[in-house]
Amino acid sequence: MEIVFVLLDDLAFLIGVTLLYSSPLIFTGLGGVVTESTGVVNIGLEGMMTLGAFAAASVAYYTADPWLGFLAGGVAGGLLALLHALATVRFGADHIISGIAVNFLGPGLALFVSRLIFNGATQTLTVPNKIPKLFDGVFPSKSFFDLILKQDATVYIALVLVVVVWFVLYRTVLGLRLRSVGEHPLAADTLGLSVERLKTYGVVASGVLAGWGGAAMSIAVVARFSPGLISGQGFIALAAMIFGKWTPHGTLAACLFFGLAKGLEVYLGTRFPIPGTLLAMLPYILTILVLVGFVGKARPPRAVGQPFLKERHS
Amino acid sequence: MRKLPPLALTGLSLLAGLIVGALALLAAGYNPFAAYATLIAGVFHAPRDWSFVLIRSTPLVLTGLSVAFAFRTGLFNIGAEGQYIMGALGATLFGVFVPLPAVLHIPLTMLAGILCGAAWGAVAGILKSRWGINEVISTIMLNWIALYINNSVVSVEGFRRPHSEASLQILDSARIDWLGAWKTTPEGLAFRESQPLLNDILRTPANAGILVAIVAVILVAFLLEKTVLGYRLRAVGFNKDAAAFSGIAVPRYVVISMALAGALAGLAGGLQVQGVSREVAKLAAMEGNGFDGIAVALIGFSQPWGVFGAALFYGVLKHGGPKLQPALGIPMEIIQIIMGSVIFFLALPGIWQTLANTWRSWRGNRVRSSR
Amino acid sequence: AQQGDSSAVKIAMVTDVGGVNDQSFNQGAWEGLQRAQLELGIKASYVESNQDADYVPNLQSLMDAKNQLIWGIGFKMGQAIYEAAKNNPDYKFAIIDFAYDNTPANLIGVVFKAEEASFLVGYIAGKMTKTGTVGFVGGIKGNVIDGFDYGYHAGVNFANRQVKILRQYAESFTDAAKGKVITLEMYRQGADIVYHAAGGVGDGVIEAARESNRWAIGVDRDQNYLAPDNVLTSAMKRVDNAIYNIAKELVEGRWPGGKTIVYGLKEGGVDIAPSTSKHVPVNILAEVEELKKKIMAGEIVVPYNEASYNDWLAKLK
Amino acid sequence: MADSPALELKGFTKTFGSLVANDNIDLEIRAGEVHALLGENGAGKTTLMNCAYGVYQPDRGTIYRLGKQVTVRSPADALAQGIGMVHQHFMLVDRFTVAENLVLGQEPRRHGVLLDRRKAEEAVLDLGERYGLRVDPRAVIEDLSVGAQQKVEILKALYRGAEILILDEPTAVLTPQEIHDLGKIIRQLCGDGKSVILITHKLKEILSFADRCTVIRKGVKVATLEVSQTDQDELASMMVGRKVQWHLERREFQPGSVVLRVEELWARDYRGLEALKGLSFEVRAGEILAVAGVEGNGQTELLDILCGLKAPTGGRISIDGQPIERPDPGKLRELGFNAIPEDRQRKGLVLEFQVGENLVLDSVHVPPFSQRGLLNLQAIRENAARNIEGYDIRPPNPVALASALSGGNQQKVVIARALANQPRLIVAAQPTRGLDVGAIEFVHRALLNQRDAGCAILLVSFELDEVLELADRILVLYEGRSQGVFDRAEATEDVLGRAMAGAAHA
Ligand SMILES: Nc1ncnc2c1ncn2[C@@H]1O[C@H](COP(=O)(O)OP(=O)(O)OP(=O)(O)O)[C@@H](O)[C@H]1O
Ligand SMILES: Nc1ncnc2c1ncn2[C@@H]1O[C@H](COP(=O)(O)OP(=O)(O)OP(=O)(O)O)[C@@H](O)[C@H]1O
Ligand SMILES: [Mg+2]
Ligand SMILES: [Mg+2]
Repeated sequence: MEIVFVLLDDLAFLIGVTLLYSSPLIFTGLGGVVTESTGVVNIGLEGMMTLGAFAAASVAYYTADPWLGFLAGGVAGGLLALLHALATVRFGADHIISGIAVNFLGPGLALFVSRLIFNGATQTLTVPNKIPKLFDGVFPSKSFFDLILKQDATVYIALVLVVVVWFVLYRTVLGLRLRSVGEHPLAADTLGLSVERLKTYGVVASGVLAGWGGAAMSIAVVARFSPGLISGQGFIALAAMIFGKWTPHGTLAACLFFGLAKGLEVYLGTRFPIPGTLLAMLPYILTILVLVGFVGKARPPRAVGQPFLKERHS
Repeated sequence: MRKLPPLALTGLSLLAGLIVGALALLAAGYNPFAAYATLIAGVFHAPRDWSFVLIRSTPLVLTGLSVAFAFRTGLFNIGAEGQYIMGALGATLFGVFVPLPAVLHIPLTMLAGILCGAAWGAVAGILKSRWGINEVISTIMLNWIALYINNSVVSVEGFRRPHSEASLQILDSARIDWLGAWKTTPEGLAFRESQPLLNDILRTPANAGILVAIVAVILVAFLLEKTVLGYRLRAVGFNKDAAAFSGIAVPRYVVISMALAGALAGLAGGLQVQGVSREVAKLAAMEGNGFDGIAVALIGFSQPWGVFGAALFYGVLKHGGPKLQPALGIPMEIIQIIMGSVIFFLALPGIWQTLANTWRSWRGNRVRSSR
Repeated sequence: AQQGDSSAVKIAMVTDVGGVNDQSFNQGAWEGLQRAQLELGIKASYVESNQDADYVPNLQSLMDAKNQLIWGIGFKMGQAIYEAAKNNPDYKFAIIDFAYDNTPANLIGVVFKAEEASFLVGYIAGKMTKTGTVGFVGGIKGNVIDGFDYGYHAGVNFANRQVKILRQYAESFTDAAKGKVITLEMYRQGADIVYHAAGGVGDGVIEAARESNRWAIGVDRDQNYLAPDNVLTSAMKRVDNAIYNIAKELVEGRWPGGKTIVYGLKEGGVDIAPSTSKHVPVNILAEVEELKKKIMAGEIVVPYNEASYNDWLAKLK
Repeated sequence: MADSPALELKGFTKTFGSLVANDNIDLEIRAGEVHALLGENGAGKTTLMNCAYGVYQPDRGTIYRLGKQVTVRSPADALAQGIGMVHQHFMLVDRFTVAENLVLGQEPRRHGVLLDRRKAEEAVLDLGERYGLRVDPRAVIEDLSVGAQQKVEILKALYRGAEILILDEPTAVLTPQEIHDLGKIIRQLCGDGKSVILITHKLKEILSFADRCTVIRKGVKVATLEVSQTDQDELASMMVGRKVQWHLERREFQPGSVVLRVEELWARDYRGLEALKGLSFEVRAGEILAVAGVEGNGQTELLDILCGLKAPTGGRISIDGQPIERPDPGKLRELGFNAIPEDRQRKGLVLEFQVGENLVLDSVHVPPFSQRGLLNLQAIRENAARNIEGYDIRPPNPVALASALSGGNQQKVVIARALANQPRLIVAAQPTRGLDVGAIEFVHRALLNQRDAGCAILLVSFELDEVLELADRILVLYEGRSQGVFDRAEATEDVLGRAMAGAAHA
C-alpha cells in the first residue's frame, strides 16, 4: 500500500515536471505549427523566443507586473517575426536565410539592450512578481493534485492555446484560408485571397507565440533573463513541431514527451547512480528512438518553404 | 530589370548590415564611426591580427563548407555543431594516445577528426534514408548527444588532465601550429628576437589549418562541379524523384552527403585541436561553431569560395568585435546585430531590385518633369 | 575609457564566457580591479569573451594595450594564460581558479578554498535543517566544483552526522529549468535546504526555494537579493580581494610570481555572506565564527575532493 | 445590348522581357458558345487567358464584358465579372476536401467566423446536381481521379457565379470516358447560357465540342473560324504553319527475341490495395507493345516496378533473360533499359540543372561523360549540342536551365535522353501528354525509329489515338489484369473500348 502511494506521488511529480518543462516548448511549437501551416518556415523561433524572454523579464522588472511582461514578450517576438514576414512574404527571401538572420538578431538585440538598461549586464535583475500559479493552496501542499495542478498560469495558457490554435486552424474560415496558402498559395491567390496578408498573419502569430514561450521561461519557470536561458529550446520546439506532424495536438504530444524525458532525467538521477552525462543525453536519444519507431512519414504543408511571389511588373 | 550579380548583392548587403549596426550604435548613444574605425584598426593593427583573423576563420570555413555542401545536396545540416565536437574529440584521442612520427601523426590525427565527424554526420544520413527522419530534428538531437559524449569522455580518468576540466594535450607530433613547441624554447625565442614580423605572427597560435581549409574549399568545389559523385549529389539535392528514376541510389547518396558534410565539420574540430587548443574541454554549452557555419554558408551562397570569403568576413568581425568594449565601451553583441543584418539583407535580393526600380522610375520622372 | 596619468600601472582582465556583469565571479573580479583603480591609482580595463576561442586573441589585445598585468578569470582560461605567459615573458599574468604544476615567473595562479566557505554553509545547513535532509546541486562535475561539493558535505556532517545529503549535477551551468526541477525533487524527497554551485542553474535552485518557501544557499556572491526570504546564506568567493591584493603588491613593487596563491578564509579569499545574520540564529552564527577560527588556525582542514573527504569521514568516526 | 459579346478582349499585348507572348490579340466570345483556342506549345494561349483572368497584367489591352469596359486586375476582379478559369495545372488544395476547395475564399459561415461545412457540402451537391458534376463533397482531393478533380475545378468556377468559363487544356490528362463526360458537361453549361473557352491541342475535340475556334501562332492571332466550316488539316496547318502528317510510315512488323518478360506480377498501391493481380506479358525486340486502359487500373504501379522504383509483391521480371531481383534503377540502365516517365517535371528532369546536364542524368557515370569519376564537361556539352539539334529543343542553349523551357521542350529533353545510346528496351509513359500536334508527330516518329532499329518498346498511354497509331500489339489493362492482347490489325477503337471497360475478351 505504502509503495502505491509513493508511486502515485512520483507519478504526480513527473506529470507536474513534464508540464513545467514543456510549457515554453508548447508555446513555441504552436508558433511553428501556425507559421508552417501558412507555408513559411520559421527557423528563427529560437531568436524570437530569446528576445521574448528578455522583453518579458525586463518589462516585468520595471513595471512589477508580470502580465505586462508577458504581453511584452509576445510583442517583441511578434515584431521580430514581422521582420521575418517582411523578408519572406513580401520580398520572397529564402526562409532559412531569413530565419538564421533572426537567430542572430534576436539574441543580439536582447543582450545589447540588456547591457544598456541593466548597467552593462547581460542578464536582467529578478522580477518582483512572477506569473502567478493556479490552484495555489487549493490542494494540500505536495499532495497528488497539488503536484499536478499547481502550475504557472503559463502552463494553462499553453494548454488552452493548443485548443485555440487547433480550433482556429481546423474550424474557422480564417484557418481554412491560412492552411490554403500553406498548401497551394497560387490556388488561394486565384480565388482572390491575399496570400501575402495571410502568410504575414501566420508568421507574426508564430513570433508572438515564441515570444510567449520565452516569457514562460523567464518570468514563470525562473524569475529573470540570462543569456543561457533559452539555449536551444527554440530548435527543440521546431523539432517537436516536425515530430508532431505539423499539427497542434501532435506538437503538444511531442512537447510533453520531451518534457517527460527531461523530467525522467532528474527523477532517475536523484534515485540511481547513473552518470549524469548519460542521463542528460536521455531526452535526445529517446526522441530519436521514438521517431525510428514511428515509421509513418510526416508530411509538411505542401508549399512550405517556397517563396510565393506574384508576378510584379513595374 | 537587370538582375544583380551575387557579388554586388553581397557588397550591398554587407554595407546595409554595417549601416544597421551603425544605427543601432547611434540609438544607443555611441559613435558608429569610432566603432568601425576601432574594428578596422583592431584587425589591421599588426601582423598578429591578420594571423588571428585567419585562425578564427579556419573553423568557420570548414563548418561553413559543411553546411553549404549539405545545402547543395538538398539537406539542411544543423548538425555541424555536433560533428565539430565529435571531430575535435576524435582528433584529441588520436593525438593523445597514438604516438607516431609527425609525418604520420599529423595527417592521421586529422583523419581521426574527419572520420569521427563523418560518422556523426552519417548517423543523421542513415536516420533519414532508412527511417525517413527529418535531418533537422535528428541533427538537433545529435548535437546535444555529442556534447554530452564529449563531456563524458573528457571526464574519464586517464584522459582527463589532472586538476583540470580538459583532456590531456595532444602530443607535439600531432600539432600543426607553425614551429609548434620549438617557438618557446630558448633557441626559438632567440630566433624570434631576430625576426620581428615573424615573431609577431608566432605570438599567435598561427597554424597550418587555414591551408588545409583552403585545400578543402578546392576539393569541395572540385567534387561538386567536376565529379560524377558531386553531380549526382546535386541531382539528388534538387530532385530526389528524378535522380532515383535515372538510376541514382538516393538513400546511399543521402548518407554519403551527410557523411561528407560531417567530415568537413569534423575536420574543423580536429584542426582546432591540432592548431590551437591541443585539447578538448568539458562544454558547458554549445559553442556555436556549427551555427556560425550556417551563417557563413548562407552569406557565401553555398558556393565554396563564397564560403571562404564569408568566413574571412566573419573572422574579421569576430576578431575586431571584442576590441569595441575596452576601447569605447560598446557591447560586443553589436557584432551579432551586424551579422544578423547582413544575412537578412542577403536574404532580400528583392529589396535591392525594388530600390533600384524605384530609383530608376524616380529619376525617370525627374528627367521627364524637367523637360 | 578612463583618463589616468601615463605612469599608472595598467591592469586588465579577460572574462570568461559569462561576461563582466555576470553577477558572479567575473563581476567580483571587475569590482576588485575597480577598487584598485580607485584606491591604488592603477588603470583598469577588461575584455569579454564570447566563446573559448576568444581567450587567446583577447589576451593578445590586452598585451597590445600595454597592460602590465593581465588576469584570466576562470579555470577555462588555464591553458591560454599559460601559453601567453610562456610566449610573452615581458608581461605579467594571473589567473583565477587555476593552479599549475610549474608556474612561470611571470604568472600567478590563484585558487580559492571554496571548500572552506562551503564547509561553513554546510555547517549552517546541517544545524538548521528541520527535516534532516539537505541537498547540493552542482553544475558540471570538476575540480573546482568538487571543492564546493565536498566542503559542503563535510560541513553538514560536521554539524550533524545524521543529516542525509542529496546530490545532483545538472550537467550544465545554464539550464535554470533543470536546476529548478532538481531542487523541487530534492524538496519532495525531504530536503529543506539546498546549496548550489552551478552558475545559471542556480537561478532555478533559488526559484524553487522561493516557490516552495524553503531554503536555498547561494554561491560566489551574496545571493540573498535574489530571494531575500529564501536564501539562507551564501558561500562567497572574494575574487575581488584576491585581485585587489595582487594589484596592491604589484604597485608596491612586490610581484609574488611563479607560484600558486591559495586564498582561503585566512587570506580573506572566501567567506560566508554578510546577509547570513538575517536568517541564521545568533548561536549558530557564533559557532560558525568559532569554526572559522579553527579553520584559519589549521585545526580543521576541510576536504576538497572525494579522496580527502573519505579520509575526513574516516577520521570523524 | 443583347447581342454584345459576353466577353471581348481588344488589343492584348503581353511581353515577358524581350519575349512577346501575346501580340495585339483580339478575341470575342459570344454568350452560349464554346470557343476553342488553338496553338502550338508556347504560342501564348495560357498567357492570354491568364491576362483575361487577372493573373497577369497585360502590357496593353482592354476587356469588355457585355459591351461594357471592365478592369480586371486580379482573379478576384475576374470572378466578380463572372469570369472563371480552370487552370492547366489544377489550383486545388490537395489535402482539403472537395467542399473546402469549393468554398475557399467565399465560405459560408456560422457565427461570423466558423466555417459552415454543412452548407459547403450542400453547395457541392446542389451545383453538382444542376450541371451533372457529381463529386463526393467530403472526399479529399488527393484521393480523387484527375477527372473528378477537374469537376471540382469547374464547380469552383460555377460556385463563384462564372458565366464565362476558361478551360486550359482540360482534356490533356483525362481518359477517353472522362473526355466524353466533359463534353456533355460543356454542352450543358452552354445550354444554360454560359460561354466556355476551351484550350486544347486535340483537334478532334475542337471539331466535336466547339462552335468557333481562334488559332494563335507565336503570340499572334491567325484567325477565328467557324468550326463547322473547317477540318483537322486546315486547323493543323494554320497552327504549325505547315502540313501535318497524321499517319507515319512504319516498317513491317519484324519482332525479334523477347526482351522484357513479365510473369505473374502482383503489386499493391500506396493505400495497400491490390493494384496488379498476376499480370503477364512480354515485349520483343522491334515491337511496340502498348498498354491501353483507363487511368488507375494499375498503370502507375506497373511503371514504378518496371522503372525499379517499387518492389512487386509477387512475380518475376527479366530483361534479355536476366532476372531482375530487386528494384534497382541503376542496374536496369546497365541492361539497356531506358524510360520516359509519366511526370516529366517530377521524375524526368532536374529543373535546376542545365539542359546539357539533364541530358546525361542517367549516363553521367559512364564514358564518354566521365572517366574515373571525373566529369568530361566537353563531352557533356557536345552531347547537348547534338541532341538540341537533333530534337529541335528550343531555346537551343545547352546551358539554359531546364526550368526555363516550356513543357513541350522539357518533354523533348526527356525523350532525347531516353532514346540515346541505342537502348534495348524503352518504357514510354504518356510520352506526348500536353504536346501540340507538331510535337506529337515528332515524338511518334522518334519512337517508331527506335522500333525499327530493333528496340523493344512498352508504351503506356491513355490516348487511344496514340495507341492505335503506334502499337504493334495492344494489351488492355483492367483492374490490374490483362483483358487480352490484340494485334494491330484486329484492334479498333470499339474493340479496345469494350475491353477497357472490363468486358472479357471474346
Ligand atoms: N511568366 C512567364 N515569364 C516568362 N515567360 C513566360 C511566362 N509565361 C509564359 N511565358 C512564355 O510565353 C510564351 C507563351 O506561353 P504560354 O504558356 O501562354 O503558351 P501556351 O500557348 O499556353 O502553350 P502550351 O500549349 O504549351 O500551354 C512561351 O514562350 C512561354 O515561355
Ligand atoms: N513566373 C514565371 N517566371 C518565369 N518563367 C515562367 C514563369 N511561369 C512560367 N514560365 C515559363 O513559361 C514557359 C511556359 O510555361 P507553361 O507553364 O505555360 O508551360 P507548359 O504549358 O507546361 O508547356 P507545354 O504546354 O509546352 O507543355 C516555361 O518556360 C516556364 O518556365
Ligand atoms: Mg498553356
Ligand atoms: Mg501547356
